[in-house]
Amino acid sequence: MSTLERELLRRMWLVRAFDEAAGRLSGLGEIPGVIHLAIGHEAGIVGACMALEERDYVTGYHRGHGHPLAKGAAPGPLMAELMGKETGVCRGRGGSQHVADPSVNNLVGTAILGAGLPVATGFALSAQVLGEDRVSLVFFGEGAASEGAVHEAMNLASVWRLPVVFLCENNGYQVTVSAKYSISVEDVATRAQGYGMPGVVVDGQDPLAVHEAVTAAVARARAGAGPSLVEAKTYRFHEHAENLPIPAYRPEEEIAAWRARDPLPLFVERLVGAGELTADEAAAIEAAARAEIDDAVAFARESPYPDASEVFEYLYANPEGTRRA
Amino acid sequence: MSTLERELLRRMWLVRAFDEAAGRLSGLGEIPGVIHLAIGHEAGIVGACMALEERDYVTGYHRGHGHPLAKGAAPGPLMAELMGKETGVCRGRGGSQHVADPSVNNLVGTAILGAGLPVATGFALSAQVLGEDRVSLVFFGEGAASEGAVHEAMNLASVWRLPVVFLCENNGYQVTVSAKYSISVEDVATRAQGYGMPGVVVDGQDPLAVHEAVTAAVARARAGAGPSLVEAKTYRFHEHAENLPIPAYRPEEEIAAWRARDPLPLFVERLVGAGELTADEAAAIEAAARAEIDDAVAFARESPYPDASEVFEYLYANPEGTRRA
Amino acid sequence: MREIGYLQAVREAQYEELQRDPRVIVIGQDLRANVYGAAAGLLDEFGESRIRDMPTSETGGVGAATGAAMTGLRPIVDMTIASFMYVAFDQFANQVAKNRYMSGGRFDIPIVFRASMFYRGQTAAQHADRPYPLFMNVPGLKITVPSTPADAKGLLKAAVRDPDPVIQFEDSLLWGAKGPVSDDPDLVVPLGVADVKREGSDVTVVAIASGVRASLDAAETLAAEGIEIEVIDPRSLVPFDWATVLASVRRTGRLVVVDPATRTCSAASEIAATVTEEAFDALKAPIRRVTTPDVHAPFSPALEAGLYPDAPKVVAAVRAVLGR
Amino acid sequence: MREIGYLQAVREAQYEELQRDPRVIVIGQDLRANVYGAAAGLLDEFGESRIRDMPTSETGGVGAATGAAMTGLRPIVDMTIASFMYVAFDQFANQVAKNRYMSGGRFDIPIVFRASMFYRGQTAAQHADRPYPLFMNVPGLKITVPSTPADAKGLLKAAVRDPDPVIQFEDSLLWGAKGPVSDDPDLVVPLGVADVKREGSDVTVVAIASGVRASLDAAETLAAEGIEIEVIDPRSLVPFDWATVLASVRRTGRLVVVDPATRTCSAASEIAATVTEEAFDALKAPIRRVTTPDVHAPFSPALEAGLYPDAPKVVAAVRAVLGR
Ligand SMILES: Cc1ncc(C[n+]2csc(CCOP(=O)(O)OP(=O)(O)O)c2C)c(N)n1
Ligand SMILES: Cc1ncc(C[n+]2csc(CCOP(=O)(O)OP(=O)(O)O)c2C)c(N)n1
Ligand SMILES: [Mg+2]
Ligand SMILES: [Mg+2]
Repeated sequence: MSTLERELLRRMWLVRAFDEAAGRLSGLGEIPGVIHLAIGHEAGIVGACMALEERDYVTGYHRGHGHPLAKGAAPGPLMAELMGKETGVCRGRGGSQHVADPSVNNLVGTAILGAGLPVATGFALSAQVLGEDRVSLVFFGEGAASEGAVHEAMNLASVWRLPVVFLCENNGYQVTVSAKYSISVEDVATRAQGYGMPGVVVDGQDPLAVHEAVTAAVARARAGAGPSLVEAKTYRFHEHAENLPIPAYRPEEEIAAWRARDPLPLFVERLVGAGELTADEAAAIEAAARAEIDDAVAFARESPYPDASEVFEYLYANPEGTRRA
Repeated sequence: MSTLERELLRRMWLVRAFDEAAGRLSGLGEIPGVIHLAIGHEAGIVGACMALEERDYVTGYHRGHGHPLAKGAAPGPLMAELMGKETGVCRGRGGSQHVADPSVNNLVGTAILGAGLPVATGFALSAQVLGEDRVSLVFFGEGAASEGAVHEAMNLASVWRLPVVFLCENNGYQVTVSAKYSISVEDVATRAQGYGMPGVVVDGQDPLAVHEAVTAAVARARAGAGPSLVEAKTYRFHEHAENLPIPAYRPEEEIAAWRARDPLPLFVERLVGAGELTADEAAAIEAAARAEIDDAVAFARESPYPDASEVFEYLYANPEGTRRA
Repeated sequence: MREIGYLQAVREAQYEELQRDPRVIVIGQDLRANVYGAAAGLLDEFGESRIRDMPTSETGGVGAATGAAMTGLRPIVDMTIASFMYVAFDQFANQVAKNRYMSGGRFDIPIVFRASMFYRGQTAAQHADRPYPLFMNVPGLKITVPSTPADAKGLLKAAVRDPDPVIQFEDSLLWGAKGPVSDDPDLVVPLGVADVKREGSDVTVVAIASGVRASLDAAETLAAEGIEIEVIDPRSLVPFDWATVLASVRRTGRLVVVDPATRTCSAASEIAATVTEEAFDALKAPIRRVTTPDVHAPFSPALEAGLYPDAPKVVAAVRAVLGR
Repeated sequence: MREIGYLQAVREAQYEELQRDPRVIVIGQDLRANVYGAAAGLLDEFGESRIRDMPTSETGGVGAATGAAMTGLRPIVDMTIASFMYVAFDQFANQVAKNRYMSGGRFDIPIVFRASMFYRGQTAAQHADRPYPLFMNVPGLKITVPSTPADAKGLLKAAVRDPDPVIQFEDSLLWGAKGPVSDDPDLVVPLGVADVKREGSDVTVVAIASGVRASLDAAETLAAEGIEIEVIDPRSLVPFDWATVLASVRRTGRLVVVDPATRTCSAASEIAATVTEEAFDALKAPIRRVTTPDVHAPFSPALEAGLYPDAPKVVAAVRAVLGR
């Protein structure tokens, strides 16, 4: 098995195991607030991020634990963030909805649909102005595609030929609303034409397909040819958010059909089938990832909470003269 | 000459003469504030509005005197509005940038780029819900096309199959910024594909071409098949706004080439050439339009200003308990 | 009277107004699945034309609802979380609030927006704002902040019948409690009429949204010390019932304002400024504001827990204005 | 010292900061043609990479500039007319103001926004707002309101060097006048330091933007009657120089606040509320606010002319707090 495939599989397991653990901890009340799991989306997230270099930027969205992990973030401080601990990547100020790990150039998470695209376009702008060879990859859902911010960012990136890759994780639903009722075309990628940029649709359950498409988009961006749009068709296996009681809105058969395309067994079977990996090796990769997440949970649990007296910290870099009451 | 052609020509002259008069009055200080003239755009404006029935809605934008006129508004109260008179269509509260004449189902004008599209989409929504056979036509510039509101309105209209016609007056400039720097495609109409609606480009100097394209879009809307986008390529012959000193930014040859395509002489020559109209008849139509505008100016001049004590009127329909100081 | 919950009361208001007037429609998110709790059964009863899930296009949706309100409908728009209103802020400030004025009153805009303020639940900075002060600074909007199920229902019904745009801010800290709510479909709570939730002669406490509960709790503690506070819930912030507040302050000579929004340029600031202007001579002590300090909602419960106005803070402020 | 105009002073600030620091860039509209008056020559001098006309995509542009500020640049964004900021309000309130806090301070956001307030010129409702109070209610932003060319230059330079987001609101009523402006490229006017524009002992007048000019004119009229007002220009609204204002009120015992924004939840309200809280014992009379009433800018000059604070209104308010 190539190094790429092994690493894709390893990170996919990390993302899966992290979100499974987060789901459990949320159910136990150890993670407060609302969390959105990316279980089912792993191939797209990891396939895309693995097409980046360390120096490149990645920006996630509310279903956002996987994006930093796929970019290489350590799971401990991410899990600590979800628990609201001082050792968290955002020192407990952000939480699941705003989780981001600047140590892997994943600067900020946004829970406002579409709002991350302009900001991520700005990362590419600074790269262009400063003459740095960096690409900015930004994820968003097909629901978010209806936001004006998405249009503006895509147009701006195109007009300025900025090195951006727009990656749509199209899981067919905006909470309970089918994409049929939220966008008027089958593929979000169709819209790329309106900005004069390439738009491709890929199987979001196939990490290699996503990796290949994003690699091409990244190459284009690095060459100074501007942005691209890649749409990964995928599905979320959990509910929109954990512990959110919602009456059924997705057809049973649809769920079953997608579950049969769980990206993890799919990729394992493909690699084992092609003789690139033994079942034992696959199991070892999974076990190692799960162990790493167990350690992350332990780290997060042991970590202290922020001190309530520091609630004003980080609002301003220079708070001189500002109110603190 | 057909009734249609005569009426197209008549309204085009009204729009032209109105804006020429407005320009003069602005220079004299009789019209306060900032005004934007549509001189050069008349064929698109009139061609589009003449494809509507009286009951249909039309919504303009900052370059907006022509839209109500083309829909059949009386010029007097429009001119009075530009002068800030109580007899104005908006009782002097709106002025040039927000001019609109509800008596011809032209409800409101907006000076915020793109912001009229969602509102106009709402006119179509009420028609749909109330089962009224009304279409909503909304104009916008190619500069405004970069606003998120435009994207959201087009998507919403498409998803809900609302009877809307989006009409882009592409004059190639957003104030001084060439469309090359504001949108990343040659034709705004390309974007229609991203909403699964028809998008066509027409010669904005040819009233019959615009009329034909909009008639098709209106028919589609009436049939319940949803929105369309029509893009009229045009040019403004004046500066962005009157009395705004701006260094040259448009190539001389470009200006000359477009001036050679002034929609009024173009249409007159065509009709005269085809034997549908004599030069005398054409001159009479122009003269009548100019006389009507002269009367409008006289009406506006003679009209009283609003009473300063009524500055709070019309803020609320029911002002009970609200502050008036 | 039967007791029902806050969101159930909102649902009832929507249901009754939909039934009363065919021009009423509801636009929102996940209405079919009733994810936000106030839409149960509406779709089945009133159909897809009148009950609409919208794409996540707040600017498009607010604008479209506004256009519809200008041409014969009376939309109720569920913005869900108040922090999402920013996305459509131009439509609120430049269209909803201005269109009637700019047209010289050629049409009305009978539209209602509902927005929930979802704080103290570790939703973190982008979901937890209480932004009504921003909207108060924009002329042309009306604003309600119901603190009980009965007010939530009655104010919403009044808002639907009002000819002007009304934004109802619904405080999620109040969703849990039940209260008596009339099932008379004709009963409305008029805008601009404050409710004296508790009478008292020592200190006037004007309290907004969840601040009402905190103040009523504080009143119990204070009563045990022999201090009687008068708790006034303005219920609508625009229009505002200045007469009731000023009359109370003229009696007590002391004012505390309890407001869960951030402090600077808050409703509390406006109330303090106006009372200082209008009833200065009656004031025996400085007015105190109990607000959220100027900071975003932090995620960690360790940081968020103590941030908002609560009963102990009201008690302390009341004692302070009494010089105790 | 040489005298230059307000926009020329702003241009100088931009020019000097662009020259000083290669990370500074300018994003705006019609910069090449200098339509808005503060960009003359910048493009020729600093090139297309650093001086950028943007599509009319305020959300996209504000967001992109913010992202750039998070990763090494120091953008100055010309929003042109302040009323257009609403279009990008989510980026301001949910991203610009919150990103640093939500990240636990992992990066700074050194960015400056300039916005002109273009009122009393018959631009009508959608171009004439003075919306700084809205932004004051959002924690995480800093706000300047220069009233002279020197302050416009000095505050803008301080803003560019500040590690936090700063919005500079530029009042078009002040563009016409010239004033002395230093050409020392190192001179900045620090945020949070008020300027006493005129000393006086009878009444403290805190005045914002064009309110400063109105107050200084009023001071002349009043001086002729033997009334000496102290005119304080806070210059920045966040941070705010409370110490200077409170010290003055403690001396004069009387306060008038002059603020061209609409009244409810205005900066004037905040100043009145805070002074009532902090200096109540010193107050000898009710605080008066001279603001624009809660209404949009009407188009007609007949309606707009008398709407905003002006010298006669300041004179009347000062007389009122003196009981004359
Ligand atoms: C501006 C805005 N509007 C609404 C919401 C509420 N919301 C949170 S997630 C979500 C659905 C998003 O769907 P999609 O973009 O497809 O992402 P997915 O959750 O499917 O991954 C909604 C409506 C929000 N966070 N921001
Ligand atoms: C949201 C917003 N941003 C900026 C402006 C300032 N502005 C007024 S007209 C204009 C150019 C518009 O160009 P276009 O849409 O092509 O219309 P045109 O003037 O060419 O007819 C600009 C930038 C505005 N009115 N609204
Ligand atoms: Mg989705
Ligand atoms: Mg144009």
